[in-house]
Amino acid sequence: MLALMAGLASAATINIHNGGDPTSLDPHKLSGDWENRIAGDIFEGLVTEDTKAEPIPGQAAEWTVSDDGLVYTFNLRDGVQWSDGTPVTAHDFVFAFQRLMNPETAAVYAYLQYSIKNAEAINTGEVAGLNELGVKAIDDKTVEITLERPTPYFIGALTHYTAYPLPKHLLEEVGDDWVKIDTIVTNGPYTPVDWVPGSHVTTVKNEGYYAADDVSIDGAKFFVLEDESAALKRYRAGEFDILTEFPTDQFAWMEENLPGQAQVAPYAGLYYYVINHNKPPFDNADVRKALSMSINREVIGPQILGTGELPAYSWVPPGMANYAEPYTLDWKDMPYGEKVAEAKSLLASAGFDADNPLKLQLRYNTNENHKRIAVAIASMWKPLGIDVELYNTETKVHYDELQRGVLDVARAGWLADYNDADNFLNLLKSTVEHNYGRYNNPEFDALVDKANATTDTAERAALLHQAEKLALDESAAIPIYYYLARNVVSPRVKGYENNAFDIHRTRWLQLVD
Amino acid sequence: MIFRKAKLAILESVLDNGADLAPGRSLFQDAVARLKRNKAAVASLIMLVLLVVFAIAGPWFIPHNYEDPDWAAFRTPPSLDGGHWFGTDQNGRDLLARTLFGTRVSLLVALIATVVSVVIGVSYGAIAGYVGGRVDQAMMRFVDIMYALPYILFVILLMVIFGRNVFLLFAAIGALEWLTMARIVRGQTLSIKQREYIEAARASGLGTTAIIFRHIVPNLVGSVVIYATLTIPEIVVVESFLSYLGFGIQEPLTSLGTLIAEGADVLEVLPWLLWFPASFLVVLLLSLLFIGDGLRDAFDPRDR
Amino acid sequence: MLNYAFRRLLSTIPVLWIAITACFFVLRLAPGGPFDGERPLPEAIKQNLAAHYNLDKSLFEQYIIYLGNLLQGDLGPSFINQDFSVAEQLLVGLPYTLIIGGVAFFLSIVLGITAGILGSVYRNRFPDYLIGMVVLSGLVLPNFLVAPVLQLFFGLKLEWLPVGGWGGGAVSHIVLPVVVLALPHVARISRLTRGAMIEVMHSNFIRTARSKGLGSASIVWRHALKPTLTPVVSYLGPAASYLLTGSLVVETIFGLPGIGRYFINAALNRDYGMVLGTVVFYMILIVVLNLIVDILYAWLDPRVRSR
Amino acid sequence: MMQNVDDRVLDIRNLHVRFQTNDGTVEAVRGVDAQVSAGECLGVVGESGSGKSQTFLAAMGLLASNATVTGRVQFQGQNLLDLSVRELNRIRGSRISMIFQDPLTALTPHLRIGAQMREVLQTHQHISDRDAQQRCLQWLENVRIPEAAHRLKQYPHELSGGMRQRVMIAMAMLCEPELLIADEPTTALDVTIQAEILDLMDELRRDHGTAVVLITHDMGVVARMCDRVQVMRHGEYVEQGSCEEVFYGAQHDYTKMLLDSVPRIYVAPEQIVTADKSEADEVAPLRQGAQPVSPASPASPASPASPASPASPASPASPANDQSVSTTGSSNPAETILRVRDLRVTFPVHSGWFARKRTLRAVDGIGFDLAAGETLGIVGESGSGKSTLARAILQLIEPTDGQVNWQGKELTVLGRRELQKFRQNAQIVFQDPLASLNPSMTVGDSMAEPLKIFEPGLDRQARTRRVASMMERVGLPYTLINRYPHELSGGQNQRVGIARAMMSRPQLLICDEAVSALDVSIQAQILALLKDLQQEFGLSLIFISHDLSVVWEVSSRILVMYLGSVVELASRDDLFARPQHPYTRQLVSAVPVPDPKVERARSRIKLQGELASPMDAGARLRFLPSRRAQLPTDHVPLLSERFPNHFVAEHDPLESLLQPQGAE
Repeated sequence: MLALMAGLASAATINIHNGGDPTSLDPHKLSGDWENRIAGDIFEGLVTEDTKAEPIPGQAAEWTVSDDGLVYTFNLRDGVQWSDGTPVTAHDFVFAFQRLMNPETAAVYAYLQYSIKNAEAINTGEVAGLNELGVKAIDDKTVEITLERPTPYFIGALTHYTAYPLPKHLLEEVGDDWVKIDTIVTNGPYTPVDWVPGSHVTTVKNEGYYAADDVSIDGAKFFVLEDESAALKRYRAGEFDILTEFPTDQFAWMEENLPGQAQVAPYAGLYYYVINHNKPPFDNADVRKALSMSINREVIGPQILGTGELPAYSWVPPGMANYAEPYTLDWKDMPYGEKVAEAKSLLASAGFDADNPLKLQLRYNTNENHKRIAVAIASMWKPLGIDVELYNTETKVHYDELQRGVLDVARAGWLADYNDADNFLNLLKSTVEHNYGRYNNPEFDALVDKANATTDTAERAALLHQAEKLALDESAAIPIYYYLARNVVSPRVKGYENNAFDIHRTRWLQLVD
Repeated sequence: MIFRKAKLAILESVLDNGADLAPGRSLFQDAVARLKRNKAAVASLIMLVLLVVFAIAGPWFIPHNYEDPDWAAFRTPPSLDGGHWFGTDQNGRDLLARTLFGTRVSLLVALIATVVSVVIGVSYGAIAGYVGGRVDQAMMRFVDIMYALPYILFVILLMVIFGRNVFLLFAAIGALEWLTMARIVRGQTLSIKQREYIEAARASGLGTTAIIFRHIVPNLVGSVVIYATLTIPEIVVVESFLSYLGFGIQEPLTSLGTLIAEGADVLEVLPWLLWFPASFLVVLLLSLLFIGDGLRDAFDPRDR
Repeated sequence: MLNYAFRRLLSTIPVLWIAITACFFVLRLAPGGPFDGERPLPEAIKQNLAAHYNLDKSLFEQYIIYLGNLLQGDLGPSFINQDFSVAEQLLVGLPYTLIIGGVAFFLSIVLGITAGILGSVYRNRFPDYLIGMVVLSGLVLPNFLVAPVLQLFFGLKLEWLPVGGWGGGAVSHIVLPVVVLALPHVARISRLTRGAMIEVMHSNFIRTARSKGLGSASIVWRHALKPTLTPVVSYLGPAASYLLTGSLVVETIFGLPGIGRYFINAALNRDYGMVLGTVVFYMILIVVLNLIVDILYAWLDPRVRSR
Repeated sequence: MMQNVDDRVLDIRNLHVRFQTNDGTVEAVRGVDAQVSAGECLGVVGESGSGKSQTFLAAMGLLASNATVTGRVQFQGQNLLDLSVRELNRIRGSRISMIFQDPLTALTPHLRIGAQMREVLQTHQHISDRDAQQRCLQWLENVRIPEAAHRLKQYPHELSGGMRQRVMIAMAMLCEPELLIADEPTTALDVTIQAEILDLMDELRRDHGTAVVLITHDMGVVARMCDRVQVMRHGEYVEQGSCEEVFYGAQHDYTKMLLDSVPRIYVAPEQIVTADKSEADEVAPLRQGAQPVSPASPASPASPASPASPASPASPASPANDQSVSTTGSSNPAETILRVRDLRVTFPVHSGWFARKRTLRAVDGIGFDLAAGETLGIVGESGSGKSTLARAILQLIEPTDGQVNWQGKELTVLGRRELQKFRQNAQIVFQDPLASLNPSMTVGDSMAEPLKIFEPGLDRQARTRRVASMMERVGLPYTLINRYPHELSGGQNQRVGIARAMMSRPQLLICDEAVSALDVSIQAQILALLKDLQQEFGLSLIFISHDLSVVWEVSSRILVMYLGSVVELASRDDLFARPQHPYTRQLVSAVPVPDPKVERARSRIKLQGELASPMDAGARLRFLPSRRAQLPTDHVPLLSERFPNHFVAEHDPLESLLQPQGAE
């Protein structure tokens, strides 16, 4: 009897290794993909993701877009409700967006929805009235969102947790405490029931969810475990069903011993090095090009990491929506020996040789893979007569210093927030904080701005492509490889599909024995 | 007068006059001689010396250095013909070279941190012990306070805050260990201070500084040496603990702790990355422990 | 005794204060802030956050606010686990840390003392050497090496024990973490015990006991054990401290919640409130433990009692 | 005295004890035979390292594990060496028991006295808790421990040294063993307590017919207690026989030397100068036993004879005292080199952080004069403040109050430089010869150190020459110059200590228990050396010891200390011929004399109670109970000159002190 119950329980609950501890269950306080895994299971926006992470109707049954692409009108599904039985209304969405933009909320990711009218102004305090925000409730079932400018990826952005509704009735009653595990109500397929910081978050199926009948798994447990080798051991012991990350060294071993379980899929993300454009000699394009050319990208994925990440010679990863093939560096296919030779001559022309070596500090944040890549690249640069000092700091320090411009060459990475090339090209705009290298080319900025103001998708893509070429030819930064999503999925789990955003909502999965 | 000279002469015969003018052996030399008779300690000492010589001189005799990759050999298992006797790591670097280098760094960390702890501990303890009174009470109260702090947390904080500075690492670990050293030295100083030869020195008009340096410090050597040898393994372990947390030595330098922490992650797939550095660490620590034990027995020859 | 305990606790208040002050300011000296991350925040949002957490005030004001709150027993908010205050989070982690640490502590003492006594009784004979080897391995193998090896062996090869996790506190889940945590302390305590016991067995009162015709069991238990324990007890304070900090590694590798992990994550994430909270918590714990050690001393040695 | 073989309790034949040490095999006992019969007391005498303790520890199976024992130890038909530990345990503690030298360390510190005693009974006899308790109580009363029932609940550290040794004896006697082995049972005790313990043991032997083996280095103790004596040296017996045979007809040179070396107090009848007849009878205790009567003590403290008597004998207010001191030792006042007046040293004693501070008055108003070339002996039991006095005189401890005047200069106000000059003139020799030398310096360096300070002009060679000549002078072979202290014997080290003190050619040498740690033969040599040096250099000596006979040996005048103050000060012969103060008389009567006939004929003055703690202010009035009610508790009994140059502190008559005092 007991064994039977245990069997039932385990069959119905999926154990997911989720890496870090979530900051909060409040969608306005999140910033990481591990938090998204939980938030996306317990909340649902107007739009949600399917198994391929493509946007599909969520709480909204359908929507219309005005011809100028500025006004979106959403009609809520019938019967959508919070887990306490209260119906989800348009006012919950208005409330949520207003709270998101309210400076007092200090929402970390508010800027993702800056395409909404007055959003940025309200969030930065330029406009005081929250009602000025371009999100309105026409009636209980209709939400109208007005944008600043046409945004081709806006529907995609609405899948993001910043666009989730909040239970207005609850927040007005208990304020910020609404998110405590005993109080919280959610509108997603699941609802959280237990949270032990440093251990796990447990969710159970939300029976009031409109598609509850199609949800197969009864609950999920998201485990906190930073140590990936330990996580893999627990997976092998059957304690986890899904690993959301694995040690790259074990890939070959898993291919052999756990065939088909280790999933490696292209991910809309770029691993790159930034170079300080404000500091000589790195302001010299030849020096930057030499650094970029002499990196043997083909070695890194298969050899250094062991998971076969593809070398990156473009700034925008392949396969982004609203974009054609990204621009590829023209020297991509040159034999490595020639690349090195040219890099040497470029350096020589910039005045560096064996007697006058180029000295640089290569910064990376503490992580086994970052370290290995930095070590490998340093030894690739060494034959050029470059004297590399490896400098590793923990993540907080790394990004703090990068933002303050304290760097020669430094590791960075970007995972797409939404499916659009703009999300990557934006990184090199002179006005953006995360342009760590301070690449500053007005022509580039103008091209990107112009593209974003264009409603025609093809024309926009062409403009963005132009901008990408411009930046890459100037070696604005050094793309190294495209990220791969690395997951390990037990054969027990069905319905799991790899996708470019590495989003796998539990509602689509099934567990079999 | 009961005693007459004649009787004295008889008594003198009882005195053992057999000693020659050869230089005598101090307690320290005696202890060393006793140590030499301790087989485990001698074997450990030989082991340690071999390890040190190997770590220092070894890199000249192996074909690879610790930082340059062999682009043709990533993650190769140990083999005699490939030239990578201990295999290579994920960056294609020779593990033998890295292990030797790591041993060097670990020993260096241990040495410097020990010196830091000895210098602080001995001066602090000797001053507190000899000056005594309120000064002693205040100084020891401070040590008690420091003891009550979860000190390793502060070291971690320091490492977090000031980054991976090797010298800070040395100083922080040394500062971690000086408390016990200070306590031991103070205890010894208190007991030495009670000794009559200190009073004799004072009765001879010797000044405080001279007493501390001529009469107290030389007699602390035994306990300091013993405790220092026992400190070294502890420091190597602390260093590897910090390495595990990611606060160790900066790449491409390495230490045994760093190598083991990295190797432990891949112990199934690239086992040599763990077992070679781990064996070095075990041999190193065991030797140090046995030497420490031997020294303790040698200086304190009560039958243990 | 109560009076003594009270005075003792009272005298740690300045210590706590100094440590908190030092931590508070040193933490703020650290580069990086709680809201730096892979994705940089726009300046406006950073300002919103700073205002939200009083971080826009002067450092000294923040310090006064913190101390004020602390005096009222409020450890403040955590920046990283925002749904829990620092105090709430510590309370969540406390049972785990205490259970793992406490069991390990108990195990170290029992096993360590037993091994030490056996070692001294069978001195320089086979059992002594066997114990010595096991004990030495505990001393020289770092716990981040022992833990994965044990996981692999007992969890995956033999499938006797779960590899990690809390499992609702089931004994099988606790075994490996406790063993890993306890191993070095078993080693140290057994070495201390063995040495102390050998020394005590050479003392005059043991000779007296033998001359009275007592059997060896009676001599060891009645006469030798308590004096032997004195040096062991003096190690318990540091041991507790090491156990708490060692729990960090064990908690990370076995995926257990607990204060050690909170601390390191908080330190890395610049979660100022959480770091300070952990430090305060640890110090109070260690102060209390040291007090217990002092009381144990008095129990062991009547001479201390009458002083 | 023939022994009947059947009476033999213990019969040791050809016993060998060898120790395996790191430095090779050491043979501690080389073929020893010994027999003890019921009711007999066998004395085993020898100096340290002679193997006397090892012999009997081996018999009891109590040696360390690195010892090998061969031979035969026959105890009532069984060879103890053949027995298993289990079998041996049935005998140990029940049929043979043992008491040890240091009663503090020999009792388990964390067990109550009662528990330690009961376990003996419970191990050997199946006996109920109640009966065991009863027996323990009975035995504590048998060894005359006051408040026995309370003692059972106390821990060893809460008892005084004498009390602890009584407990040891009671514990050893619990099962009424056939044989009691006492290993230096009184060495760690003061002489007055030693006397009581010895009496007690003697009594027990007679009452219970227990055979006793008394291991000791003290010939006086042997003379007092033993029927037969075995003299041991280097692990062998050099001589054995009845007590009388050994003492009066020693054959072996070593025995003779041993007996010769023992300092003995000898007071010739003609030296006994008496003020009146009754005194004369009373003060010849060594000859004919003390008659504890002092009916009309002329300067009885109770009498108003010295109403204004100052606190110290030499306070300026008392010209009589000044005169008396300066005329002592047939020297004129000009020759007085050291003048001590009303010297006090107190220590604050903290017990706990907030507890009230108490004051320990270690030296409490002492005054005396010392003439050039004179030897002043200072006697007192442990805790009487002798050593503190020595250090205060040398300014090694800052006196709390009073004056120390060196050749007209007030030391307490001297600056560093002048103090340095004084230090050159006044040196000290310590008790523990090994501890008084820096173990990390060669003895040559230790001896040269004072030269470096006082004669910085000397070069290395000159220093070495001076050291060499001093070594020769103190009887050290020059070859030892590069040796370290631990390589030398105790006697040699003490010679080094003396040489070092003599390097600066001092005028005053203070010997603080300088021979107490040495074997009796070495002790004699060192005493002879000191006397030689004194003659040669015209030294003044202050000779401090707890051992009355040693002080008698070297001193011309003797000062008796009790709890930091002087109870009696007189010339040596005067003091021994007519001791006045009850404490002095007790002390004198308690000293064992190495002569069996004399020793056994003596009777002793036994005062109630033991030496009290210097912390206890009221203890100073122990000899003045009649006035305890009137006087302030910190009153220091006043000195008065009862005979010319013979000062005595006020006290009650001895007879009244001998009355049992209920409450104590």
